[in-house]
Amino acid sequence: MNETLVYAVISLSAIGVISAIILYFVAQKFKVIEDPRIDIVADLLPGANCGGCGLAGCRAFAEEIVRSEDLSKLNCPVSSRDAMKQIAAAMGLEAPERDPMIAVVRCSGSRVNAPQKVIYDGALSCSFAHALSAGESGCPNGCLGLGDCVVSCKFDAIYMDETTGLPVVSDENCVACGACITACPRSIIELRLKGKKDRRIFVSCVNTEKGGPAKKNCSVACIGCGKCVKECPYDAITLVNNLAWIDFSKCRLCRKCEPVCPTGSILETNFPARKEKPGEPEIVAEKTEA
Amino acid sequence: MSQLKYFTNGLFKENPSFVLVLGTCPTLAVTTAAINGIGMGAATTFVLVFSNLMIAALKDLIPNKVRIAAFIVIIATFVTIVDLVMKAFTPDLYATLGIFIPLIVVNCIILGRAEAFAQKSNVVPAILDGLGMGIGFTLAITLMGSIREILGNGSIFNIKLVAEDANTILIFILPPGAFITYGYLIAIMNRMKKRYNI
Amino acid sequence: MKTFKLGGIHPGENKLSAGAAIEILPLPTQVCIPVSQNLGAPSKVVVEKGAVIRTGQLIAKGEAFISSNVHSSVSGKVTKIDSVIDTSGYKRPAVYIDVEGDEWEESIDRSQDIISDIRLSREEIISRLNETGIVGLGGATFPSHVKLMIPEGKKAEYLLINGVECEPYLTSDHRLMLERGREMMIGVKILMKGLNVTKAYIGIERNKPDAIDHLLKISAEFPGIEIIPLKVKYPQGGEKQLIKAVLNREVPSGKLPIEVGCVVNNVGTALAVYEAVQKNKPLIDRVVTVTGKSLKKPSNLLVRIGTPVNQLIDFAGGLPEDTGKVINGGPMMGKALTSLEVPVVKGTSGILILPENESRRIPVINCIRCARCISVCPMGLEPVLLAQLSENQVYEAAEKEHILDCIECGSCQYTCPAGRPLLDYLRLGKNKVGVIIRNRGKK
Amino acid sequence: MEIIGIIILALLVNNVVLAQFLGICPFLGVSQKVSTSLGMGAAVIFVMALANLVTYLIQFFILVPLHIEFMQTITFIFIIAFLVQVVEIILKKAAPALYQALGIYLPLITTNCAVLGIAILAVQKNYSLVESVVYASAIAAGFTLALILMAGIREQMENTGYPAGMKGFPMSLIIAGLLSLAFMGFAGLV
Amino acid sequence: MNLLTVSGSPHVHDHQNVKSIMYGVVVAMIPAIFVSVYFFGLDSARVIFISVSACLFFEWAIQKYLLKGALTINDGSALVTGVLLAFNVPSNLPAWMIIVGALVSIGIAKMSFGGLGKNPFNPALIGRVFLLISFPVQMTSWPIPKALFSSSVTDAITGPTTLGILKEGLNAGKTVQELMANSGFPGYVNDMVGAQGGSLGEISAIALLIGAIYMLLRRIITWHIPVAYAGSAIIFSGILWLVDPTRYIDPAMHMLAGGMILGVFFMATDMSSSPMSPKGQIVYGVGAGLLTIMIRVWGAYPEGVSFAILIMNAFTPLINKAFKPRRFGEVIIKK
Amino acid sequence: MAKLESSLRNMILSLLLISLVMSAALGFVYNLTKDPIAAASKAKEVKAVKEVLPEFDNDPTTEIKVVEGLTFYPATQGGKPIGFAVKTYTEKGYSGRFDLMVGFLPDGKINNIVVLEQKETPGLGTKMKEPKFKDQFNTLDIGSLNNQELKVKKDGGTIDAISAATISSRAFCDGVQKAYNIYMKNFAMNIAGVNDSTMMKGGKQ
Ligand SMILES: Cc1cc2nc3c(=O)[nH]c(=O)nc-3n(C[C@H](O)[C@H](O)[C@H](O)COP(=O)(O)O)c2cc1C
Ligand SMILES: Cc1cc2nc3c(=O)[nH]c(=O)nc-3n(C[C@H](O)[C@H](O)[C@H](O)COP(=O)(O)O)c2cc1C
Ligand SMILES: Cc1cc2nc3c(=O)[nH]c(=O)nc-3n(C[C@H](O)[C@H](O)[C@H](O)COP(=O)(O)O)c2cc1C
Ligand SMILES: Cc1cc2nc3c(=O)[nH]c(=O)nc-3n(C[C@H](O)[C@H](O)[C@H](O)CO)c2cc1C
Ligand code: SF4
Ligand code: SF4
Ligand code: SF4
Ligand code: SF4
Ligand code: FES
Repeated sequence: MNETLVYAVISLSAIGVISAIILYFVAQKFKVIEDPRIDIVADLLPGANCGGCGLAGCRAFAEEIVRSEDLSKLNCPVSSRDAMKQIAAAMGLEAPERDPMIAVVRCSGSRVNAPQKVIYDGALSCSFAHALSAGESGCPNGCLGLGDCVVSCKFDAIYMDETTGLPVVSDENCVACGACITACPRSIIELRLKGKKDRRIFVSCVNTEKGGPAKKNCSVACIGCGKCVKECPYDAITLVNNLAWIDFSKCRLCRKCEPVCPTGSILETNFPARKEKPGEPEIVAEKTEA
Repeated sequence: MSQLKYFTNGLFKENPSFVLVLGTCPTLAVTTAAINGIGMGAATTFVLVFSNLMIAALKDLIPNKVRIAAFIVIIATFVTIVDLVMKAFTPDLYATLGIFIPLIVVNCIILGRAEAFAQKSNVVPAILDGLGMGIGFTLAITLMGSIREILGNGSIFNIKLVAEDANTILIFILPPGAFITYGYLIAIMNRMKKRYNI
Repeated sequence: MKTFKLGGIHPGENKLSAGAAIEILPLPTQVCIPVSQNLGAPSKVVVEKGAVIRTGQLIAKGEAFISSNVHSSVSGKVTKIDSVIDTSGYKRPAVYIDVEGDEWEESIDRSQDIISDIRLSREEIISRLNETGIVGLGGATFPSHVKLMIPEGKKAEYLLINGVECEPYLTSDHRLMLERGREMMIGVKILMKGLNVTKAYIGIERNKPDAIDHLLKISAEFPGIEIIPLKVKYPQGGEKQLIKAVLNREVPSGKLPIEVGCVVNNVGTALAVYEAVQKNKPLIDRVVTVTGKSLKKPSNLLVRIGTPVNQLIDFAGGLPEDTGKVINGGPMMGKALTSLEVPVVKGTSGILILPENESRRIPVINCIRCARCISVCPMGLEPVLLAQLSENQVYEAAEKEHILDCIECGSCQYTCPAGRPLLDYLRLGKNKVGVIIRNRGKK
Repeated sequence: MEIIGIIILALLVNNVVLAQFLGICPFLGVSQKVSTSLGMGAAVIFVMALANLVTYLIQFFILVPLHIEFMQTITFIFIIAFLVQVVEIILKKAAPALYQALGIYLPLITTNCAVLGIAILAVQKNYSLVESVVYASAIAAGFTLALILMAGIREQMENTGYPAGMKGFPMSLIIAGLLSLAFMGFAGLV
Repeated sequence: MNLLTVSGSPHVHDHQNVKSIMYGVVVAMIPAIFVSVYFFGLDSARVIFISVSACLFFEWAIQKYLLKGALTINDGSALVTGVLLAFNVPSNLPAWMIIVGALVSIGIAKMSFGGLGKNPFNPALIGRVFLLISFPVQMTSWPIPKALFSSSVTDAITGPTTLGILKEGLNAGKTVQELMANSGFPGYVNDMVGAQGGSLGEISAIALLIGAIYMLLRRIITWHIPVAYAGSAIIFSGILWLVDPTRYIDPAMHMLAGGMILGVFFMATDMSSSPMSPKGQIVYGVGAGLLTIMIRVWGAYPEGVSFAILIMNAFTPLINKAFKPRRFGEVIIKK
Repeated sequence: MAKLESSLRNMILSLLLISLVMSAALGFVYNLTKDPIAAASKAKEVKAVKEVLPEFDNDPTTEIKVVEGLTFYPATQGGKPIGFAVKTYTEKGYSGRFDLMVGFLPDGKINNIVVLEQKETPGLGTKMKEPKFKDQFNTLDIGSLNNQELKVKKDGGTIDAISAATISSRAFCDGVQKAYNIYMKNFAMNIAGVNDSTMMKGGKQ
């Protein structure tokens, strides 16, 4: 044993012990009580800070969960169900069951279906074009195609289809945060049940004009004729303001309504191909969801 | 082998320099020449492996509140050992790496790995992780060093590639060159990652 | 020469119709009168389909505090009560009337005599303006009687009459001052009485020397009214800029002119006030400039409210071949029309037809941070920053940078060498910030 | 005069971040917003000055007399970590407002290699106690300066937009490179 | 009838656009180009040509292959950068170094940030400083221009710049007066017309001033930055000069020698990298003026303009944040 | 095994234990490396001395004399002094201080120089290590220069400065000059080959 060794051991141990003691007492004296579960929950959240939950970021969401001890009113749309279950477990609570949803674009007014009426020459923003009421097609409700929804999506789940000029939602990426719905000035996007194997049926139109003017602007507009309403065996379809809407909680994907629509404004996704009935125009081909 | 992925993880997918962007100071500071990269990398790898090992082994003996303090003592010990050994046996290399050897202590990679990995796992994965991270770091800074040495000094591993008095782009071995090289390297890595979907 | 200091631009004036005397447009066969023509709450329709009505008869009643009456501009039969896409671009409820003859309400004095003594009291003036549906004709169509009701605790010191007409191309105010100056001056007197002030200034830019001379000449008859020639600079017609130019007073950010003791009215409004008070005539027609470089006959027309725009254009020589854009209003602040069927409303000061080659904006490229937009902004804002914030949807930050101060004059976008759609984004941002503030109020 | 020289040298000529490559991680990490970078800067100035004071005393009253200079690294880092933690705990309780503003950056400082690096360098440079503390404060101020400049530029880039491929670290590093290039102009001032 | 176009107001536009502004700057630089060709011969034309073509090429290539955005090389900004880069190097710089400089200017300083208007630093100056630090020998050996009115170009001989002579001499303990009395010293008149060693665009104060006046008249630049910059430099150097005229150069010489005029009117006014509000521009100008003199007097380099401008570029976003334009109605007027 | 909880006792014990073990390990390694470190630094010195002087057979590091802050290493061959190596420094470098080892022959002429510690800019100031620059000094007799002063050509001297690194070159001259001055003053060199022993004793410690 030589001197240096002894000094080294003593001094470091002394520093270690003294610091540990000071630290302990300081920690005792200056203790701030903060629920440790906040950190646990925050760790489990995705940290995207997207605001989809309606709160100011993930940390706020964690604090809210811990404060309210109630998960039923709080929901992070981004977290997987597993993550929510984990959070619930950490909190000792039940996670509310929730069927997965997805954003759906309810407009098929591509250039072909809804011909150009005026030239728009302004900021590339749907909100602005909407404020000018200047959809190039003339449909006062239709998609403006300037992509506010695309910009708003934090998950790269919407992109513009170059040929149709309409936004397309990706089945894989969309987490149903609803940002695009808020972004769209024309309320075209709707959250609907994701559906088994991503199968969905919906009216791809939001035009509330009467049949005549609607049809004048766009060949695939819903004209409010009500044929689908009559056809639906489950009363899932309602007609309000000349516009049909399929209630996804009632719809059983029987596919009866789609063929009767005279304008082809009902859209099906990811179903196996129907047997082709001769003579029926293939309108859906214009827009197929990815 | 599943254990192997702890090792390969650090090489590319979670490369500490290019992907995690930790330990940036030595990455920028010592990479004026390729050889420094290897020296610094070796030293860091040594510390990483042994501190990961120690921490994984002792993790249950350390109360949470003094966790960081304990980690730091452990890391600092190995760093000092490296410091002393290099001083004794590779004095020339030691002279060039200078202050950055003691600073391995605060190299974010090491404490980061201690916190994020070693603390939660067993000894073998911890060693493999340390080794992978260390080698990943070594590769990265050697690459940086090579680029900067070639552009700035016209040589690699001290072998002159251009005529003795040819003009080289000096700035690459000066601080701005370090930042710029590093910036574009990360950009290229990101692009490659995207392209090849790694 | 008086003018405002901060910012401003001088676009090509192009006052093509400055020499064209006001002509009366023949009655159309059908009019469509939107019933919500003023800033504020919409009015309630009081006639029914099939009703036969007279010119000047009330067809919609303003019920809220800030709203105003609408009168029929023609006589004939109400054919339907539906909606119309008006100049604002939105669908609005409207009354369609098929014109039959031109039978006026008897209470209206249709003689040409100029009546100069003001018999009504202040209160009577205010209720008369309310009854006759007078709104500001300078653009904002704010109900005029509301302007005369000074809020508690405030006091008006001066009336400012806006004869600036700083928008290029437009000449309706110019012609009006020149041809109906005397009546207009009486209108000013009435407004002064309504406001209980003794001093009024009429600000006119120097590019209307004949109007200035004319008014100077007759102003001797109207003590208390002073004519102020102003340097030509856009947007001097903005009320805050006008007050600054004439009185060197600055309306504080977010406040109204009354804060500095001023009320601003347009010359056309003054004339309408004269007609309403002295002749009991509701606001059923107005002077509209129809102009454009390729137009055969740029004109100033006295038009009944509700006349479709294409009739005005036909009268002025028909729609030119090379038309690319038709604007309701001037080139700086007007709105591009999507259809030529829209009716003339109380706020329509001009119809401008731009040829194809002038109707497109210059290509948009990156902002070069040249700060021209900043230097021309009459409100001292940073349009480039505000537009970026709005484009990036950080509206809270935009609010902190005072986006709501923007008067939408368009100077910034006019001057931007990179062709950035600054005002588009500013409008969007203002809109969103407005919503945010309203929601905040709710909470 | 000597002191002024030390300050200029530490602040501008040999800026920690831009010329000496210390504290790069927080420099890249906490420079997104000017407001946060100010908070971080203030915290770093405080901790660095305090740390240098303590490490100076340890060096010359414990390590040197006992001839255990080789323990420098381990004792210094230990002391720094300890100090940071104590400051954090105390601030949280005693001045919650200040904690909200600065406290969140404190844990980041432990792994800021500038703190340890400067403590070691100050000892190497044979500064007196006062000089050492001044030196550390000036270095920390230099750190703050670089941080704020960086944050200003990054904030602007956020507004104007930039190529997607440069997002994040590449952008920050290029800006740092150009800043460092500009700072070379201070060469030789002292 | 054509389809009607709709857009928000305004519907008319000023006649100036980015292209006309940029070409305006090029026009303003023509006198200086002539002077440099006169004094340095075809060498300087060679440098300008290489620099401009390299800048245009890199701008094009990066936009086409890396950014994959719209091609905007004909907006003139790369042309301006090219000429200004050439203006900032000696006329005998090897071609490959000029190309490296152009790559740095356009590739690193401009396109990395997204191109026109997004660069926080002045691209030409980044290029120049990069070269200066990388190739100190080549970047600091300036061909001596031929004497005024003589016909031959003495391109082989290199020598120091006016500021170089002064700095070197002062460091060696000589006084300003001794140095200025020396026969090799260019003097005020030569500095004015351009018969001095230096980078090829900076030598003639008169030619640059003509261009500056053109830019001011066409409103390509405003007076704020130049006046603040030159003013603060004159005042600061004037104070030093009054304190000790033997050790400090007089303000007139500071203005005429080196890149002061070029920097003040052409480089500090670069829009992308300078503050936007008039107040901010004045702060920026004053800062640059002080830094220039500080670096010239106490720094390692004889010339401080480039560094001073780059350093102030770094402060620009902060200045923009701190010095907002005066808003209308900001001061609540109590009547 | 569960993690120990954070009680005072556990905290202290755990930290104490770790500190103890670690410092002991450190002390151990320190003891192991102490001698090699000393040897390494001595080897470096000896190597430098060897490089700057002709062959010698004594161990100059044991006979060092420190005068005015410079370290002098006397070298002898068979007892006969063959020169001094001087460890000198300058503060005037581009990045501050750097150290040189200068070998003087008994007659005051320079035999050779090596650069020890330096922080000059790579590629610029570091060129002083290259023979092209430093060999200019070999066999140079400062005493025969103008004012016995070593200067770069720019300052009216004889040394070709490294291009773009005049500052480093000047500093280099400064370091050598300092060594020369102190050497001449204190070791009263007999230039014409006077008695060796006086020379050896000359140093005033
Ligand atoms: C940018 C701008 C320009 C304006 N230009 C004019 C104008 O030239 N003439 C005018 O009478 N009103 C103009 N106005 C409207 C005035 O600000 C103000 O609203 C009007 O003069 C009030 O009078 P009124 O209520 O009688 O319409 C302008 C407004 C803005 C924002
Ligand atoms: C070498 C050179 C090339 C030019 N090329 C163009 C060009 O391609 N397009 C252009 O608009 N102006 C170009 N100009 C500038 C114009 O001649 C004119 O000066 C500039 O457009 C300013 O005009 P304005 O004030 O009418 O806008 C060039 C000028 C020079 C010196
Ligand atoms: C980054 C940088 C590093 C430099 N390093 C050195 C150096 O190590 N030694 C030196 O003498 N000059 C160095 N200089 C150059 C000096 O600032 C100065 O310009 C030069 O010494 C003047 O000498 P000259 O007359 O030989 O050109 C450096 C310059 C820069 C920009
Ligand atoms: C007045 C003025 C000065 C300019 N100065 C420079 C300059 O110094 N350096 C440069 O690279 N570009 C300059 N430019 C061109 C342009 O602004 C530059 O390429 C942008 O910085 C690129 O985004 C200037 C342009 C103008 C209008
Ligand atoms: S598509 Fe819409 S709902 Fe889906 S993730 Fe994107 S923004 Fe959210
Ligand atoms: S769906 Fe709505 S937000 Fe998306 S492009 Fe169409 S109009 Fe715009
Ligand atoms: S539109 Fe608004 S921001 Fe633009 S100049 Fe006018 S007031 Fe300023
Ligand atoms: S005028 Fe246009 S280019 Fe200039 S700063 Fe404003 S937005 Fe940018
Ligand atoms: S390595 Fe220096 S701060 Fe991370």
